[in-house]
Amino acid sequence: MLDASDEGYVTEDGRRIGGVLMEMKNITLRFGGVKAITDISFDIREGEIRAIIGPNGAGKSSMLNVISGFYVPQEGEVWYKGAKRPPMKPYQVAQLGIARTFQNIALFEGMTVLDNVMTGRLNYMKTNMFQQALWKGKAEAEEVENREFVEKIIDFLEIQSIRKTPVARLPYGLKKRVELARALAAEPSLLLLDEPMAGMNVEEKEDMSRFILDVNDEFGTTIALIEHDMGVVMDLSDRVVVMDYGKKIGDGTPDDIRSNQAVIDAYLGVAHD
Amino acid sequence: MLDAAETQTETLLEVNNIEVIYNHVILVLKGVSLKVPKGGITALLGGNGAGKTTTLKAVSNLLASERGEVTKGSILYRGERVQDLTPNDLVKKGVIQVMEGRHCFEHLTVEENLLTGAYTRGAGKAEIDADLEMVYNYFPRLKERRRSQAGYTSGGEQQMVAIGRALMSRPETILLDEPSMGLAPQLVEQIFDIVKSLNESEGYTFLLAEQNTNVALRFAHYGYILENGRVVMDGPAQELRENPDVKEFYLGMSDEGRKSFRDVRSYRRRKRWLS
Amino acid sequence: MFYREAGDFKTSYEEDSQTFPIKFDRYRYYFVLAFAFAVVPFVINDYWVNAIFMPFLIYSIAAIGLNILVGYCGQVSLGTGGFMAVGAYAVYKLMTAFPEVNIIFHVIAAGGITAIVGVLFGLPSLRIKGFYLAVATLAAQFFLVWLFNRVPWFYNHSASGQINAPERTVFGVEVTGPNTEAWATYLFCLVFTLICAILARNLTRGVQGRKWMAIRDMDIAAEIIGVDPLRAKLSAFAVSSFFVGIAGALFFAVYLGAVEVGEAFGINKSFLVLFMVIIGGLGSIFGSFAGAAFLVLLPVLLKNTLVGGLGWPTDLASHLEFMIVGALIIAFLIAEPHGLAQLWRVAKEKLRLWPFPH
Amino acid sequence: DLVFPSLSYRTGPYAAGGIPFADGYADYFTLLNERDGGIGGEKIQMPECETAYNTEKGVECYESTKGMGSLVYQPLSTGITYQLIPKVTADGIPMLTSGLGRTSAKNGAVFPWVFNFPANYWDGASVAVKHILDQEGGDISGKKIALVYHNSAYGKEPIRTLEELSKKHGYELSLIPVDHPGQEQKSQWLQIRRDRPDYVIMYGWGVMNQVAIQEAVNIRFPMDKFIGIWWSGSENDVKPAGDGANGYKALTFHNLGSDYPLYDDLKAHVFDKGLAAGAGDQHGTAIYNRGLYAAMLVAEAAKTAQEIHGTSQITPAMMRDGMEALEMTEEKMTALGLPKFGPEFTVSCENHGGNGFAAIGQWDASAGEWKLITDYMQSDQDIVQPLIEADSMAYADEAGITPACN
Amino acid sequence: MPDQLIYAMEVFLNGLMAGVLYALVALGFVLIYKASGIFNYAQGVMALFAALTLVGIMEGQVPFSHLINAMFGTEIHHFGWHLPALVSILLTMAVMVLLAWAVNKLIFNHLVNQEPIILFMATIGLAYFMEGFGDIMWGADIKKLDVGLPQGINTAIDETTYGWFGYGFFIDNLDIVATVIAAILVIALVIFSQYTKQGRAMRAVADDHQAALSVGISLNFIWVMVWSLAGFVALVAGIMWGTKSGVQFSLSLIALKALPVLMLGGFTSIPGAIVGGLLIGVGEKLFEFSVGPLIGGATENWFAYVLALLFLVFRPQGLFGEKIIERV
Ligand SMILES: Nc1ncnc2c1ncn2[C@@H]1O[C@H](COP(=O)(O)OP(=O)(O)OP(=O)(O)O)[C@@H](O)[C@H]1O
Ligand SMILES: Nc1ncnc2c1ncn2[C@@H]1O[C@H](COP(=O)(O)OP(=O)(O)OP(=O)(O)O)[C@@H](O)[C@H]1O
Ligand SMILES: [Mg+2]
Ligand SMILES: [Mg+2]
Repeated sequence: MLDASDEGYVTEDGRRIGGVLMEMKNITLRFGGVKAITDISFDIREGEIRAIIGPNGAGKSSMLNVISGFYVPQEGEVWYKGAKRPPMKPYQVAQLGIARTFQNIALFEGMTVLDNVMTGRLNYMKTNMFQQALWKGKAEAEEVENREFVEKIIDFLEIQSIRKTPVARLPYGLKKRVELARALAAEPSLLLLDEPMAGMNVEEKEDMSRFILDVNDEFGTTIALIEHDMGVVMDLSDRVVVMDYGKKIGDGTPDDIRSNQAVIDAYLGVAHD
Repeated sequence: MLDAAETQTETLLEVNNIEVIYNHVILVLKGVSLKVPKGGITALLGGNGAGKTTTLKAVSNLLASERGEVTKGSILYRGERVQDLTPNDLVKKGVIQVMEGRHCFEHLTVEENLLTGAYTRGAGKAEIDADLEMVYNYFPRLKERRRSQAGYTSGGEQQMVAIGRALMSRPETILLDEPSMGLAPQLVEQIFDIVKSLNESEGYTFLLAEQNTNVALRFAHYGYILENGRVVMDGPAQELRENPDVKEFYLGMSDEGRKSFRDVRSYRRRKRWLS
Repeated sequence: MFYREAGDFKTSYEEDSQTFPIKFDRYRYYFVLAFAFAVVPFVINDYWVNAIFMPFLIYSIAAIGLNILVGYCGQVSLGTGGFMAVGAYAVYKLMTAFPEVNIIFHVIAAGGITAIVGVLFGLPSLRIKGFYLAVATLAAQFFLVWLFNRVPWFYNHSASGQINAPERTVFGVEVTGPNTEAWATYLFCLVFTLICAILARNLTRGVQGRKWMAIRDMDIAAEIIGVDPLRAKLSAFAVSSFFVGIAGALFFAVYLGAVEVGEAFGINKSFLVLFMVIIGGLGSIFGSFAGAAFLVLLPVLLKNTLVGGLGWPTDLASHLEFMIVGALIIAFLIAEPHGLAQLWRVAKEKLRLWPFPH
Repeated sequence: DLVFPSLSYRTGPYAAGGIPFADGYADYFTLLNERDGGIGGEKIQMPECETAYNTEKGVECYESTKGMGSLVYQPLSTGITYQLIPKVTADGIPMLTSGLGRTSAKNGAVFPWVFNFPANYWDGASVAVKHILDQEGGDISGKKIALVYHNSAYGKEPIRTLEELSKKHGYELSLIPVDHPGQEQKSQWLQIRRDRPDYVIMYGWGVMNQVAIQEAVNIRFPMDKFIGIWWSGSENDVKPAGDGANGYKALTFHNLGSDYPLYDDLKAHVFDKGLAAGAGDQHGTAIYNRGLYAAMLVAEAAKTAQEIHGTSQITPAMMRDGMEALEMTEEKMTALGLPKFGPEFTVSCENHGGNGFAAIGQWDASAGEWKLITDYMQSDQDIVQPLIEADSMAYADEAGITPACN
Repeated sequence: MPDQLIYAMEVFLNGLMAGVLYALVALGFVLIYKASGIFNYAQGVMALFAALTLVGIMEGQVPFSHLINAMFGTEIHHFGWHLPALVSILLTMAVMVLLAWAVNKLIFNHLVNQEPIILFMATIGLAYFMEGFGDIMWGADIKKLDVGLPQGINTAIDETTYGWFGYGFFIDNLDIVATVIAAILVIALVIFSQYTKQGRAMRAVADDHQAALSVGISLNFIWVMVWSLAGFVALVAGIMWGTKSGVQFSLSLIALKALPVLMLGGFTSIPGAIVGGLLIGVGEKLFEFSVGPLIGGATENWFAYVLALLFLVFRPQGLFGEKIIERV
């Protein structure tokens, strides 16, 4: 186990991980009779890439939903930036600087890629409706300013050529990338990724990995990710939480997890190389 | 298991040089041909947007509902032209598709979802119950969730429902579109094991579109690689696995074995056979 | 290749986000404007104004308003007739209460009042979605009509329960009342329509429009990325009702001149405007115009050909008109579910590629 | 040529009323053309325009026909009438709204271009009450009268009059509105069943009429105490209720049935030549007769105009003069082949609405026909006239009109 | 018992009956919505069309006679026969099946997989078309419809209640018949949709057109079946309402009475249509009875909607409607 002291730790490849950014304390979530999450606690540290893994239906996505405020757990507390987060609506959570992508792509199908990514900047655009209606002046200036930022993200994720394409027409992999772009546009301090690499081939996974690492590196964004590709998880993440049937069955560095018998039984099947 | 030599057996499904256009303007498939031998597992590989799903939908005649159409070429099943059939005729002929992205009936329970799979069968209740039991055997998780609405099940559970539903129709040929997407590793293995065992014991034929090239090539007999709406390479799975390009771009292996995803940060432009 | 956008590069983001990024389109737009302002007023007569232009312009405003709600924000509303009635009665009360104030302000204020009413009836949209919401908005429709019919204060206690537009002028030219000139009412409506269209365009191209569209496309995801659904929906209701209210005010004051609420603003009106929006194209300002033109012009055209041209009995003709309109709606939907605007877009795309098929 | 456009509605929710009227209106003019070669030697043109009872279409129809030199409009819709009042006033084309439209337009000093002879809604209400008075031997104090009305401007017309009359005669009035279209009237008729009013007066239109009569039959309300306005008195309204509707009464300002010499002419010159308007299956019905009657009034006014101005080629303004000088006498009607077809009346600038005579018709279910059971009675002018005065003056104020008769 | 209470009871009972009649119309909506996610605006017009056809067949009207006469100057109107009600109903049913088939062949087959609002719009087009078509085919005049259903006050109930309260309740015989028919219909339809293979397929289609196709469900077959069923329901509703008010254009407006019922009961629930109908019927009648006189009456039109709306705020999918699944 790592020494998870308040000051953080240093990873194998020499990155400094900071203090606790978000902490889940004894979260329990039920849907009628179904217990999706049972008494789970873990933390996410600043600058860290934190993976959540587990069999299907283990409650991983539900956990992300709890973090982003979409599900309200019956029990437990969410601590963010050192304070207990009061009950809030998802959009308020987003305003705290938490952005995410979705397991089943949730892009706005009726808009172009550019507009989709621009929605990521919503919380930075403050003109009111009257200024909007007049357009010239404040609204336009703000639009241009944010557009510049978005263009940077678009460059970064190499989706320049599809800027004006309606997202409905894009193949799956590109959609995932656009979704990431939208999340990044919000300049989040915590980025939640739900299976960002599902449905991709190795090469695309490599691209995606590169983006994730770069985001983490360049912007210092903290990332929590769910992924089923063990290769990716083990290579990218600093620490891993393992869930099974709503319970936490492991938490630690990839190496710890690899050799954790409970995890092997419940999830990996065979010891992963 | 069939090996390369035996694929000379009867060709069940034959796609000849088809072109597909969406919305009258977007040309997606630019001449795709492939053959699916009876009793074999044929893999269709390729990156995002290569046209795998489109090819499968062209075969199962689901394109019309997406405003797409096959404008050229022909599709033969057992030597018979099937382009003009309705999807349900095709299911009656024994071809069923498991669609990409699950597509469960959200408001139906898991069990009802499975039962819709048996829609085209005239089988009696006992027989269908037996098949239901078989599916539950394959996917015990579904048995636990049988009474809940499919819309509320997790991604992986939905994938199981979709596959189970297809099995319920007792097909001859299954078109599987990305069965491994979003599944936990053991489940992926398990699903491919199921594919294999169905193939071997029941003689089901599979045409399988997959991103997870690694697994796909392990289980398939023959593979086609699609890029940008064209078949750029095909061959017995064994050979494809050995091919250095495939190794690098689809299996993520370099000469030193598996690369770490951390090491890809240095820029690297991909090589394309065609674009 | 008839239609080219190649070579039309943008060097700044302002240029890139303008309404008609393609030069050809921009010129066509200026041309249409110039024609509408400088030529039409001199050649039209009563018939053209009262039977075609005025309904077209006014319905365009209503359609733009409804399009914001349905097409951009995804909240289907069948209360348009009721909201138009609010605009009409508001402008009537204002006109009679403050005769010295210019009617332009009355019309705008009527829009404002309608916006407030719209927000009230939009409140349930936070919980109620889809067709449930559509049907729920009928409550507004029926309640408002009942209210205006019921409470004599709204129609200044007139014996008949009808409201009549008194005479009002703009720059000394009469725009309401019996003695108006065709060109004056036409220009009056045209200016309102144009301004409304520009405002709507501005609102929909920026951050506000994106919020609405996000809610429309996937409300949950929108909320999770930071859109406050209540505010987004209510603002759509407000803006939409504002336009609809203006349309209602003009409809009563300038176009019909006398109105009975149940007849002029009944449920049929709600459906009519919704048809315009869907046929024209959801989420398209241009579509609102196209839809309004389609449903205003088509019946007149059909009637004139069938009765005037072919000499059919009027009842056969109007039954046939129903059939043709219905069949055309279906045919358009099958050809292009996303409305006339999209049909136009696809046609352009094809033109651009012409003569190559793809 | 003389142009008399017909803004008709043969479709939509009120088609059942619109069709017979339009047929009658057209057939009468066709007869004049065929038999007499028009009016005063001028052929009649009758462009028909479908309004579907919709005000906007009405406006479109008005605009599209007014350029043809139309002499008079007859829209058969209160909504369209209100629309057209300012327009005809500005354009100088007369409009006739017999038994409908804006009641206070009777005051020609305020509404120079609008005519509503021979009777209006307020006359109707008054005559109904008069009939009730007759039935009750002249004393109805303490009796209960319920008004079932179409919840629209039209339906609300009689309320003021009935209220005034109740003050005078001491009956108790209860108001029972029915919303458009009026397919469900359970609550209204349960209320009537509970309250047991002595009489029910109905101002209905469209499907509301049939349902009301059916419900009245269902609750066994005595049919002879149920009186409809003329728009609630067609065959269509009573037939669906079958025998139960026997004895139902309705007001009318013209006679019923087809037992007139004119019908022989119609048969000879129009029906048998295959020139009948519409499907030709409405002849002799109450509303068809109303169409005939309206056309007859228009034609007589045109003749009067031709006489006044000494020209057969009259303009709308001359037509107006003709209407304002119109005099309907029994001789005239007999000469036209329509003896006793309508009340006698004269029009003047102060009085654009005739003398407010109406009669009561009664439905005979076994014979399947309407029969007039009273003579034409005049409405209570003491009550109606001041109301008209007040309302028209209010309009004049609002619209800035100085009432004047030259 | 105080009079007011007795009256209220009568109003209550009549509200129930009226509710059943609304529910009959609502059922047609539910069927089609359930099987295709189509909000069928044309349901009211279908009821009108069914009733027109029924009368036309019964009375031996020549279809399109007006058109034929106008074109060829002929004078044909009637075949001169008079068919028994039952035969005519069966023939009308056949026409409705034909209509269902045509509607699918010509419209909805081309709109598979489109958004609900587009489908909704298509049904509006259909409504326009059928309105004109029905009028041209059978004429726009009012027709009396009598298939031999009893009508008028039920004397047995009147007398019994008179014996109890000294005030006889008014219950319309027609309403009693409607209630019986509606009950049978609802039970049959519930069994059909929940427990049969076709019913399950129907619900599957509603969820996902493409997936339904992929498992071999023939959209065409399901839709023709469902539209036929809806046509049948429309015919029943048309008979009931037509008997009440004659067959004419306004019959199509009964759809407006069915909408709040749908909201309240849930668009997808067959029993919901009945329960919703009863609630709306009772609610609006009682409101009109108690509050109506205070605020000027004629409240029924909006009250039904407002009641449904208030209700929805607490249960957005209606009483029995399928919960709107919200997941990410
Ligand atoms: N309905 C549609 N309309 C327009 N274009 C489409 C449509 N469906 C797919 N396409 C386009 O067709 C191309 C091929 O898509 P397809 O879904 O067949 O790819 P795929 O190989 O299955 O990719 P993936 O691995 O991402 O599923 C893509 O570029 C996509 O944008
Ligand atoms: N809104 C809901 N209502 C009812 N049950 C739910 C709901 N959301 C999730 N569940 C249930 O909770 C369990 C956990 O679901 P979750 O989506 O979190 O799984 P997961 O770990 O993300 O699985 P996968 O890897 O397959 O995506 C599942 O059994 C699911 O059916
Ligand atoms: Mg998940
Ligand atoms: Mg695919």
